[in-house]
Amino acid sequence: MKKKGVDFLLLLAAGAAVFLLIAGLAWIGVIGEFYLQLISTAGIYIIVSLSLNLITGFTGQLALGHAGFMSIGAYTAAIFVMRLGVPLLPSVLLGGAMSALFGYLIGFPTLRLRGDYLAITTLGFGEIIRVVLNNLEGITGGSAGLKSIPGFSDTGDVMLDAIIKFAWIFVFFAVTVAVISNLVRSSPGRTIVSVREDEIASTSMGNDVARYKMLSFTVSALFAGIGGGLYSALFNYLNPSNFNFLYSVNFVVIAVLGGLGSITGTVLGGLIFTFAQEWLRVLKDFRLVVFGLLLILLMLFWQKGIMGSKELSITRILRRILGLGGKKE
Amino acid sequence: MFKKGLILALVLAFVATLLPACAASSNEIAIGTIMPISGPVSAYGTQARDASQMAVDEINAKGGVLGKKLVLYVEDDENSPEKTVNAFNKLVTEKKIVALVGGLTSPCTLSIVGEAQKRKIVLVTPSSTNDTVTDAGDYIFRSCYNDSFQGRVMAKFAGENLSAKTAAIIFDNNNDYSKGLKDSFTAAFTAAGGTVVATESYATGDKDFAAQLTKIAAASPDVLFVPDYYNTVSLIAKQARSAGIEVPMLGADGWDEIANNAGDEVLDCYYSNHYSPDADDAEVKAFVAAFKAKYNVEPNALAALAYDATYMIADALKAAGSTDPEKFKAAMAATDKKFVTGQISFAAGTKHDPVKSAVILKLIAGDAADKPKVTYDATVNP
Amino acid sequence: MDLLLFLQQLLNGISLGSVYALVAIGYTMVYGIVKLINFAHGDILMIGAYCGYYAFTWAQGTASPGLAIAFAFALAMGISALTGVVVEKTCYRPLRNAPRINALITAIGVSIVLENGARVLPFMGPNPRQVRIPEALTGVLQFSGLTISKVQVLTLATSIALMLVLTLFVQYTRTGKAMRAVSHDQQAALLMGISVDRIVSITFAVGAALGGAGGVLFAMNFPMIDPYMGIMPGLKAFVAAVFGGIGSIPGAMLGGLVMGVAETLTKGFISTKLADAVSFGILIVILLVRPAGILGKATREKV
Amino acid sequence: MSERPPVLEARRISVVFGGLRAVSDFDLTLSEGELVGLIGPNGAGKTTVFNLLTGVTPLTSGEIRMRSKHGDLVRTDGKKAHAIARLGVGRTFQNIRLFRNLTVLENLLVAMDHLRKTSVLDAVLRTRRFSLEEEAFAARAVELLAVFGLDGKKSFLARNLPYGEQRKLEIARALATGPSLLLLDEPAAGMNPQETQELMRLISFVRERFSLTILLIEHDMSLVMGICERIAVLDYGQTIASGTPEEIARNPAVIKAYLGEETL
Repeated sequence: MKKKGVDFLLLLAAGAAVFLLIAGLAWIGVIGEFYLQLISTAGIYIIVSLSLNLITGFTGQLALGHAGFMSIGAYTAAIFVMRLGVPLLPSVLLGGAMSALFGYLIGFPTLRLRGDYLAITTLGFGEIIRVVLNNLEGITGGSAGLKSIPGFSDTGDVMLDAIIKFAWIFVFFAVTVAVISNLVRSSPGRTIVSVREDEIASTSMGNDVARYKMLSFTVSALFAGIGGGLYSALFNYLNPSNFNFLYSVNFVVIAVLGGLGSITGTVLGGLIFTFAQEWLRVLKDFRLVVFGLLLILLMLFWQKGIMGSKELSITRILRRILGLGGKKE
Repeated sequence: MFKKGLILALVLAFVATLLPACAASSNEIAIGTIMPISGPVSAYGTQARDASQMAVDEINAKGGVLGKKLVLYVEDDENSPEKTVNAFNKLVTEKKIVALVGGLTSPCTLSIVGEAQKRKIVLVTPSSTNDTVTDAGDYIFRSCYNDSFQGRVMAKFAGENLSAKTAAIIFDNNNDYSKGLKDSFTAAFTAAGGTVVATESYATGDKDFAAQLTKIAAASPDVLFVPDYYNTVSLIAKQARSAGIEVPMLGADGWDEIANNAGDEVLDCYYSNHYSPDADDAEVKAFVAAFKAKYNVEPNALAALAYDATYMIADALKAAGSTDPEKFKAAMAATDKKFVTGQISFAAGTKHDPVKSAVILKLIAGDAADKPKVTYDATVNP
Repeated sequence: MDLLLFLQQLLNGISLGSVYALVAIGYTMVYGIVKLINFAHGDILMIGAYCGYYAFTWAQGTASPGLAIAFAFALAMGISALTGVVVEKTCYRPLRNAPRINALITAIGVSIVLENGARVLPFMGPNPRQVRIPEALTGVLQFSGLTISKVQVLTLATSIALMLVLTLFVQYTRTGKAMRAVSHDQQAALLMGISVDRIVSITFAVGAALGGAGGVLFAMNFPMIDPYMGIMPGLKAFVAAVFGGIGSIPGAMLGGLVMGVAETLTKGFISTKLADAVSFGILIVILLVRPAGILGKATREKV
Repeated sequence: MSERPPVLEARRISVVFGGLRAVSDFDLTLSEGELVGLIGPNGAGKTTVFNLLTGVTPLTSGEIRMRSKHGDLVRTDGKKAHAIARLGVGRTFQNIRLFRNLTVLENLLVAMDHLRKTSVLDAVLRTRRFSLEEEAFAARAVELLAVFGLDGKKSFLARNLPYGEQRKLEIARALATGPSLLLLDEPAAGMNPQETQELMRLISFVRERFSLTILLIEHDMSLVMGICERIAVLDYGQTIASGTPEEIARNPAVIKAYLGEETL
């Protein structure tokens, strides 16, 4: 009991330290505003990729339509903010809830499909959502998109605004990590993993596999939707064509790159993915060719991603640094 | 071990990139351009970028601006609004640009106009014709006319010059450019007493239009309006002729380059454009000759517009006498000069949409078989 | 509903569907044998289309149309097959025993490389190119009020011929039988002395060759080609393959036709704006009713 | 024996796979506390019977009744596998189906999840109720592992256990669901005679300790003869004999089925 309390404080302190470090470096001008924006972008990618990892990495159900859930969250949040004047926080949460509702409705009939068939239905739903958003012109602005969506803050100081953006996204990132890691390291979470490991064995142990898949899928859609809501405030602009199939693939790439079934892996994967795209800009026309080649090489020589299904234990590292001991398992 | 080393290297590289780049040196004025250099519409983006670069080179050769060298920083947006936002951020915060030429398509431009206005960066889009682009504020300009003007022009031309009573439209439902033109054409054509007998749509990237064209053929219109880019138009034109639609097709500036990319199926078709490369006009001739000499291709309308946008920025900087945003913006608004794409000025007290004329081009049989060529047909003034 | 209009749209749909079918076969064959969704297959279509473009350009005025077409198909199928085999050997083979999702992402990587590689290659480039098909093939045929273009006739004839040849090949030749054996049970086939590696290579070659042929037909029907042209037809053909029951060759043919007809009829009589949504909606409904596609066999997991 | 109430009654159950009757009119009654063997040559349909009883494979025809927690017999054919498991039916698999990438302890905890009283929200918020329940589950799981001598390896990944221990872990996992009826599918497969003997002693022990009714599939006849009270013999999906071990050993049909197989 005591050890858990200390771990919790350690994690809280570590999170606060990371946040203060980045925000502080930005404030004194060591980290440029652009890179802070990039880190914020990576934060949203990580939130959505973590949600994908829950259904694909932990539950073993390949989903190829997460851009669809993200767009539902993004449009819902933006519409609540712009048309109904609801404050941002409840709007983002409503976006997540709307996405979760859709996840529930879509998951209900489709989750009994297996493997590639599930993958193709999620892809199909992602495309359908996009087409529908494109045609609900009165609400979504159609193909011209929804522009001038209010951001997180408007203080007049661009750097302060950038730090506030980062703060919002960091808090949601921390909550996502906390919820998903608490979930997977609990009794229901282990059952979710057992579905990935062996569905028939799990059902034979008295577990309602369909219910657990639904749980995982709905929670996954919830966080993808929250990621979308944050996206709308970060980019201030939404366009259905942005949330296409290839956009969904990005999240799969991040999850696989980091390691399916690894939360810390996804965090690393999201950062590397976002920054690699920036670094590769120096290659100009050859950028995407090299990006594709890197992807292939990574998959060939690093099949389990950066972390495999292991986790980087932050508390253990901190305990070691602080000399608190606690190697005991 | 290998993995640990790699992770360490990645972390170091990550930290290294966070460090801010050196700010532009004091004897430079930085401007930026955001264009789709890769992705499906890169054919337009690369020419626009090249034209802007050519303008900057020319200006610098003549002594630069305000005694300083003009430097153009290029970012690729892959035609994605999300990438445009990040690219804009990078140019503003890392390169300290004072003005931007871009973006190319309206969604990309729309995604950054709010920020540009907020940060007081003069933004001149060469090609985003969506009407709402300039709503964002007085720092947003364009060197092209907008969709409602262009749609009106073609509707007027169809009714008056071609005596069309009925028209059909086929447009890209995922593309706001195409949709905007569809709307303004429909409004103007109907207002002038015509009837739109069929309006059909498709999705970006579609190749098969047989279903829609079969319906249009059944409605037998006098003209068919096809507001899209040339690669799609060329496919639609071929299939329209196969479906038995023999009436003239009308288009807009997206048709630029159609002559090099289509055959006899587009003969006797008309489209509106920003300039005619073979116009007997000093500015046009000089521009076309220089561009051909430098890049070995004939410049399209977008190149001309990007070239004009770059000159508009340079001229305004000179007129303002400083890079102070307020003065610079005021000088931009006071632009009144003949450029490659014609006389450009902004009416006082309105959104910064230029007052300029459109040319109507006609496709006629060329020297070789199945190789149409473009001729000037008419000029429509606002 | 106007019957003539309906028949015309049906004809349009069948013509489009036959191209989807040809591409879908490539997906289904590869999936049947190595259980990989080969996302790069759409880009094989693009390669085939470019080969067709070069062949037609070369043959312009110099050869008879028949020769030009034969040359186009030979070149496209040859280069495509070669690409397919090279990709299989270098990218997919090392991953045969890896998690399936790795192979899937590798396929996406291959797709990105092929598309953007084509963009930077000087002789392909980013600009769309117009394909000039032989004079003899332009124009339309009219009979009792229905219009069909000569290219559409050629498309139907070629697709049907290729599908027939493939069916005969798979059913009656030694290699074809070995392919079916490997698809059924790779371990058992290995024990029976079948060289699985060789069969997988041949499967990729045949699948890619058909994709390449589909590319030529695509370029003739829709004569504006660019490096990204394979994405949409690839996705749709993939949907068609799943629709028909992935792994089943007759399923892919049927799936392609159903997709083409469904898409065209939706555009013709329901809504052009929602056409793609309707296609995917039909797919999902079919999968919910028949979870393994129309002609797919439900596999029972051994407990 | 008849004074003991039945815990399971299967009446004329059959299943058809693509025209093949894999199990045909199979009858079985298990009384409380019995240890019954189900034997038969390869492919006789033994595992299929297990799958039918546990709801993994739906029946084509027939009826199955099982004793509920209230003591009455309820129809279970048509119920989902997890619902049947919750009635108190634990099982193991012929081809070991552990959760390979979970630890030994977690394998048991998954089997106890359906007994959970706290909600998912408790888990996410780490409430006190949740922690107490997790600790109680873990303690019970460790207790069970100790019975099988696996408590020292509770943090090992299941896939890293040696084969024999994997088989034991499967039984432990089945017991963790809190069953009254245990179905063991060739628990001794792949073990040497000494390990088999040990396992059989263990099975007898847990049967007493947890007051279980056990149905056991075994290929090795001599072994089944040793511990089962009653044996049913299956061939080509049909019961060809049933009775005490002595009766079965003398039954000509059984001898034929087995010898017939061996001469092939």
